[in-house]
Amino acid sequence: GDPQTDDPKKPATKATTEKGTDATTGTQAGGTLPKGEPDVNGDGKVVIGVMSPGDTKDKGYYQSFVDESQKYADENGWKLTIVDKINPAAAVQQARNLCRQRVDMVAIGASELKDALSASTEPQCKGVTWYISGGMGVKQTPEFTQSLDFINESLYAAGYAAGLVLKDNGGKKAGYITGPDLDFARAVAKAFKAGIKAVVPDAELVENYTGDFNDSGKANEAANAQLSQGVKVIYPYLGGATDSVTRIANKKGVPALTPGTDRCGDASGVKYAISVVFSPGAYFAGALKDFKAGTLRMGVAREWHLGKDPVPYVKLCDPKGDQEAQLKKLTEDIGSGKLNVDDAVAGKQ
Amino acid sequence: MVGISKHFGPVCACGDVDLSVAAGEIHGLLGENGAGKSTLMKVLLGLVTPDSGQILLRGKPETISDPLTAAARGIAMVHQHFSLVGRLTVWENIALGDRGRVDREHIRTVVREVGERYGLAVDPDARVEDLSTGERQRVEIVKCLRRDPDVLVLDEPTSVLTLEESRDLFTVLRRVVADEGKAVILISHKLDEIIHATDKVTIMRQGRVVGRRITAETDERALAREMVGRELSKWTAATAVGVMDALIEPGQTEPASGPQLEVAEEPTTADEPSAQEVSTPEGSVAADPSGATPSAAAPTVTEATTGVLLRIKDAHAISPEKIPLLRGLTLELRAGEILGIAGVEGNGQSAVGDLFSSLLPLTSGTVEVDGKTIAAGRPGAMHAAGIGVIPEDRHASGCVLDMSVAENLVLADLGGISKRGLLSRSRLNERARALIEEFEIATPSPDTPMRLLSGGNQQKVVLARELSARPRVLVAAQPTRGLDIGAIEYMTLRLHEAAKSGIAVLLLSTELSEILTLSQRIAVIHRGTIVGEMDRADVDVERLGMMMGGQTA
Amino acid sequence: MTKLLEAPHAARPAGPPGPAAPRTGAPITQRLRTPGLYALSLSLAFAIAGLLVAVVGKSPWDAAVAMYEGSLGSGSSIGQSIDQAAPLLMVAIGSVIAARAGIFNIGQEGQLIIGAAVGASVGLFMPGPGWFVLLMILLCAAIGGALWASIAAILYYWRGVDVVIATLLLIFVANQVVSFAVNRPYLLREQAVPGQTTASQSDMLRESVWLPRFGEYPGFNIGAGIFIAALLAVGVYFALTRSRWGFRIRLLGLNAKTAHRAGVGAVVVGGGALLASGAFAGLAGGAMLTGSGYRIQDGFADNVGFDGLLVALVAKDNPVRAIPVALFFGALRAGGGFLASTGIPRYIVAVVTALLVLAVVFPTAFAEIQRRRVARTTDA
Amino acid sequence: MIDEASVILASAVRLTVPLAFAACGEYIAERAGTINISVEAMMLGGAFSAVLGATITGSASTGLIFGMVAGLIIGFVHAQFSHRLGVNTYVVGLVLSALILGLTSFLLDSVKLDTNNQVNAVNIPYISDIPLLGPVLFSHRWPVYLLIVLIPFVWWLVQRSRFGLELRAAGENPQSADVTGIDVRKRRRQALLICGLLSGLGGAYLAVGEVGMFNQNMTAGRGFVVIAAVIFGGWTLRGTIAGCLVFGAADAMRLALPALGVQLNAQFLIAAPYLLALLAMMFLAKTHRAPGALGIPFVRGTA
Ligand SMILES: Nc1ncnc2c1ncn2[C@@H]1O[C@H](COP(=O)(O)OP(=O)(O)OP(=O)(O)O)[C@@H](O)[C@H]1O
Ligand SMILES: Nc1ncnc2c1ncn2[C@@H]1O[C@H](COP(=O)(O)OP(=O)(O)OP(=O)(O)O)[C@@H](O)[C@H]1O
Ligand SMILES: [Mg+2]
Ligand SMILES: [Mg+2]
Repeated sequence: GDPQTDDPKKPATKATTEKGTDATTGTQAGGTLPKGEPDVNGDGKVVIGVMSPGDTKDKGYYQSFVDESQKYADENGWKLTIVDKINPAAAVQQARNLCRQRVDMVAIGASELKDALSASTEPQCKGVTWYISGGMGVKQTPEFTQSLDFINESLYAAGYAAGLVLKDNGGKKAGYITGPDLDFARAVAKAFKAGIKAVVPDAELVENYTGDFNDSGKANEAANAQLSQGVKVIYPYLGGATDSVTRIANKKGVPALTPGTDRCGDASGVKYAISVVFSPGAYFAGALKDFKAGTLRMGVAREWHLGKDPVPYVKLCDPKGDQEAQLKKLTEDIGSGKLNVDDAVAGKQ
Repeated sequence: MVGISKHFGPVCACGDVDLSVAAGEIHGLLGENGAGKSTLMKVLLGLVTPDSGQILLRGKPETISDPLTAAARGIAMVHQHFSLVGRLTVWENIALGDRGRVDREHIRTVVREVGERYGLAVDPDARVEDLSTGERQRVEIVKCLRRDPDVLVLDEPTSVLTLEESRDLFTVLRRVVADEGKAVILISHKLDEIIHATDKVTIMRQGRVVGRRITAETDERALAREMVGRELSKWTAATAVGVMDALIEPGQTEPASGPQLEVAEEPTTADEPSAQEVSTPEGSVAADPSGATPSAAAPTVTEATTGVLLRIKDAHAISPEKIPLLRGLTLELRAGEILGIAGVEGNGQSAVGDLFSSLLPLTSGTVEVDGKTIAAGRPGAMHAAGIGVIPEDRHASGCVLDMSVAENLVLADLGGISKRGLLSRSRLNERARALIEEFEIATPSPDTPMRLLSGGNQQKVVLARELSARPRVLVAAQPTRGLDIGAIEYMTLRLHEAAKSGIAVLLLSTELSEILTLSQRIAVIHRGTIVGEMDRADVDVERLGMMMGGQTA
Repeated sequence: MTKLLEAPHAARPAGPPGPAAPRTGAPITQRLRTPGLYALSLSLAFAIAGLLVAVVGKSPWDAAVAMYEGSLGSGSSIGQSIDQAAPLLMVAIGSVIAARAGIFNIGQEGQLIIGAAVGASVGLFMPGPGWFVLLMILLCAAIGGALWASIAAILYYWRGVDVVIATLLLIFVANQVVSFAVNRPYLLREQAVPGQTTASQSDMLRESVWLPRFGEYPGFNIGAGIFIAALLAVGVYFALTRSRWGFRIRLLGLNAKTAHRAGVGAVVVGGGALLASGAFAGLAGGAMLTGSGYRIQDGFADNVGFDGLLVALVAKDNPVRAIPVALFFGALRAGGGFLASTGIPRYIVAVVTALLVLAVVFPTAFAEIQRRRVARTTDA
Repeated sequence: MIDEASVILASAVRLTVPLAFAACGEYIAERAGTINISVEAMMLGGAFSAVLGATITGSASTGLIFGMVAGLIIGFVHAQFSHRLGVNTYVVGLVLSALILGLTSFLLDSVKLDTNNQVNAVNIPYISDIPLLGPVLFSHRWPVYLLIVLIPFVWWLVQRSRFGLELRAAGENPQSADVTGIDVRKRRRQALLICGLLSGLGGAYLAVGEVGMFNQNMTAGRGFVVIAAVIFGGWTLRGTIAGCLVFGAADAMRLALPALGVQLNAQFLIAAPYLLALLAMMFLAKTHRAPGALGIPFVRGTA
């Protein structure tokens, strides 16, 4: 019983999609409402199993997922079981294990682990609510809910902010450092670059793929090379190596962007100039709120749009002049649909 | 050394051995293979801890726990198997046994000095792997002498040397003893060496001292008798202990009619070609004036001698390290004859053995059996062509110590004992039992691991396997090395029988006496090629020795 | 080449006949010593693991219970352990074949992932009835593994490049080869939903080519992989001990020169053994592909290659003995996954496994050392 | 142009240094006859312990010592298992790699480590200002200069000292070495200890030298690159260090090239060191001979 057993090459049939504007609303059409949320299995306690493919202490993407849910769970006296660094090949089994721990919800932190959803129809996972931080071709089925954000929106805006910074410091080059050379990482770069070019049309983006999110030694060298080549804004789109790259950038006075979280007021000793928040934790928090209220529906995808929803957003930590206003305008244009980001990224403007 | 005992499991290598050596003498230590000579010396060097006994140096008891202590006490040894590291240079090898800082300049000077003093010139900066065997031994000796030892032990130093090199060595030893008052212990089981080179001799047998003699007051026969423990037929003694003179001047001390092989049960051995030849050399020569066809005296062989069965033509081969092993070796072998290939170790005999074991491919030249060319080096090709081999080192390539005796008996011929790819246990055992009986192999059962058999019985297993495959050619490389007298006799007998039954036998040996005892024709190998050939009857040891040393006199 | 553990014949003192040590009549204390050592070293391993769990503030007892729950505690756990054991056993069988031939293949991890990648291509692109395609997936996975191992074989027999080093380095190359393939849309990469990006993985195989599963789902249920693996283990055991091929492999492994004389070519028989071990690793990859993940991605091998090698080691190169050992390792892996789902960092499992392997090899090695020492002194 | 070259070269030096420390160790281990595949474990353990040490003591330099000790301990365990108990050395290496990866990842989750604690950079006065050479060679964190002393020392140790002589004898021809009175297994154990020490230092340098923090599996396969470097260098120290430089420079190049406007295939580049080592072995196998007894366990009396 797998949800994706029909021809996998066929594009997903569009699931019921909620075009919500308010993250806190609990009233929505479509989907099914599991009985008894949040304690769906009725054992008197609420247990949430969180699955993450990456290190949940990466100070970035994966950590935000856990941090938000931890906060929420602590507030409500729920129990959180975190399983991180899961090999995608072991995702289903891990999900089954969680079901056997009698969790009320299985929350999947990233779409790499989407195969885990196939356990949702299995008897031992009966009644469990499922949540996945979506994207990357997760096909909607009635068994789970997903949150969707759109790389192009947040990364285009991130690029735009970076462009503003570039314009200010007179630079013509931006740097982007990430780990493995993945389709996803390339898409990020493309949107980021388009955003920069919207402000500084003749700017260049230097893309580095070190091969490993955590190999800070190599990421540092990539940063050194970029900085020496006159890169004036740098985007460490990394896991464990993020901070060490930013530290190097700090030393050269080159502004850096965050991969997913708001670290404008960060006290950890590294300074970010732009927070790009597309944090899966924020989307998850929305879902948890609904879950607590008993209104989280399965079978629907909740979309998160820049400019429409509180997250994602892009924030300049130390805005100068009219930078903030410009960024705000862009955000609004994207939110209102005035600017079609997908076309902008594809160069169809 | 007083009351030294050492057991290896059930084997008593040394039992209550006393040995005393005085300064200024060359002391021979004589004994058969496995008599315990090396073990005794290893005790002296601290390489083997004795079960009991004491070592006294200048009357004082000493505990020698390792070679470094031994060196500090003035004892040094040239090992039977070299202890050099090939990829290190000469000076590094010489520094290896020392302690303390490595002083290259000092060692190099010392090497030169020692070399000059004793006439042992070696280049201290040469890599040992590039040196010849003789040079390597020089390095070993320099390595010992540079520490100015009081006692120098040499374990069978001449087995790898040419006659001339041996003589040079003994000259050096004389100088060491005479000029510097050192003591030298010379281990050997070659009687003539002992007679020529030593002042005193201690004879060991089966781990015990059986005699002490002043060399000048004894002779080879007496020594041989003591060493072997019984009165031997001359020929057996000669094979076993290497008295060449006896083989060259036959009939003086031994009644010509005496049986050659004491254990020979079959009367046919009396007609054996080599015996015939040696005991009546004139007759042999007379019967075969051409000299080209050997052993015409043996009637059983004559018909078989007509056709050449095995032929090697202009064979060239190199080692994996690109060192030439064979350089244009040409050889012919007829059915029913025994051809002995004499030569000093390191001159290509092992290569010939390897060639017939399919272990060595040729760079040029051919090997033919019955006119058919065989792909040298291809696994099992030689075996398939009907060439049986008793390899030089049976542990390395003759048998598999961790397989059972039965399995060792069928290694190459699985066909007869298997059906559709599956082995049949019952057939395997049946076959093994038959061979064990036929070849009188002493083993508790066919399932006994080969490892547990004695050396002689291991060799019998190899022989049984090779002969049971009904080969047309049998190559025997050092077939009696490391065997006791009984086994040697058995082996000799079997080889003769094999030749008589029409098998062409090629004997490879570094022991001239073995060659002289067994062969009907003798070829000399030097630096990978045959430098001369002669009929057994025409043998002149001087000439043979010179040929082995490379002179084509 | 070296054998697993150390070559048993090399362990005995050399020199001609005579058993090295008196085996009979060993005092009872000595015979009890090895089991005692096992108990001691295993409990030490568990104690260290427990300590580590306590360090992170979790209860070692709960962890132990979770390990039990996840591996043996219920029908489905047992099934899970058995499923995990199947590819381990396949890898181990291959390792045994190579080791018996005197070859140490250490690159199963790479051969496995290459096998799986080949299998995935077949499964995704070959038309035909499910059972047939499944067979072809397994077959081609084995061939893929063998081909990958053949690189090391060629390097060894042609240029003398050490097998251990070559197979080791080829693991890293294999990982990149597969990474390349699953990142290229024209090769194995997943078909993208328009407007969305994809992970570095292949599409999922269609259900008709999955390995059949037996049993009732939430309870005890297992995939067909273990049956294939166990059958192969028994078959290889008989082939090694009873067939001419096995005899030749053994001969080659024990004495290559004698083998050569007897017509056993190192290239054919030894190279064949290396290829066979690659094939078994590849087959393990195919079984993992069709048995659980149904698609291939970066990190697919998940240490199964290395763990399988260790199974062979602990089973002392005996394919039948490898069955229980593989089940034990499978239980560890299954229990470990379950343990992780209780929130204890999953790395503890890797630590426990490693400690257990050391605990298992220690007593035999130690006994061997003792035996040798005793042999030296009693000889004396 | 000069600037670019000097940036790439300086980066190459930084990427080479951790490899070079460990490679000196691996070189010694292999010359003594052990193919030590637990270098990765030694480096990773060294990296973790260094950061742990730096966190505890507050001094990154003390962290280096912690790293070396960790490497030493791993080397000790390896040596005891493979050259005393006689367990197959590859198996020990594999197990140790798994153990240390697991242990460091596990402990990382439960210990709070400093995330910004680096040893000091030392710009050697005057000469660090020389164009090109200055920034490439004389503007690094201080352990880099340690390497400049270490390499000749290792060379001397192996090629000229008594210990090295005995070590090489143990790796080339253990039987002869044994007869000469050298304790072969002991020398091999000692070589593994040194290897552990130096590999631990290499990992420690990576962590508290270059990066200033520890991430899970941060050595990311460098240990295997080190093994490749020794092979690539044909078991000579020169060649080994050259191998490290080649691999370090190749990495520096590939990381710098995008900034210069060139993009190469990532997977191929990551596989490159391993492919290079394989090619080196293939083509240089005849001239570059491995130590005679490399990878062969020593058992007395088996000649
Ligand atoms: N390490 C050992 N283990 C077991 N048995 C041994 C060992 N070393 C020697 N022996 C046995 O002890 C006996 C004496 O051996 P030793 O080497 O001293 O003889 P040898 O007189 O030097 O013979 P050769 O002339 O062949 O060199 C032999 O039977 C031999 O097999
Ligand atoms: N770090 C160094 N410092 C000084 N000289 C060196 C160094 N490395 C190599 N050499 C020189 O190179 C020569 C060869 O050294 P290397 O370490 O490469 O030898 P090797 O090839 O490993 O040794 P072997 O010849 O025993 O195999 C030495 O004699 C020395 O002159
Ligand atoms: Mg509940
Ligand atoms: Mg001897």
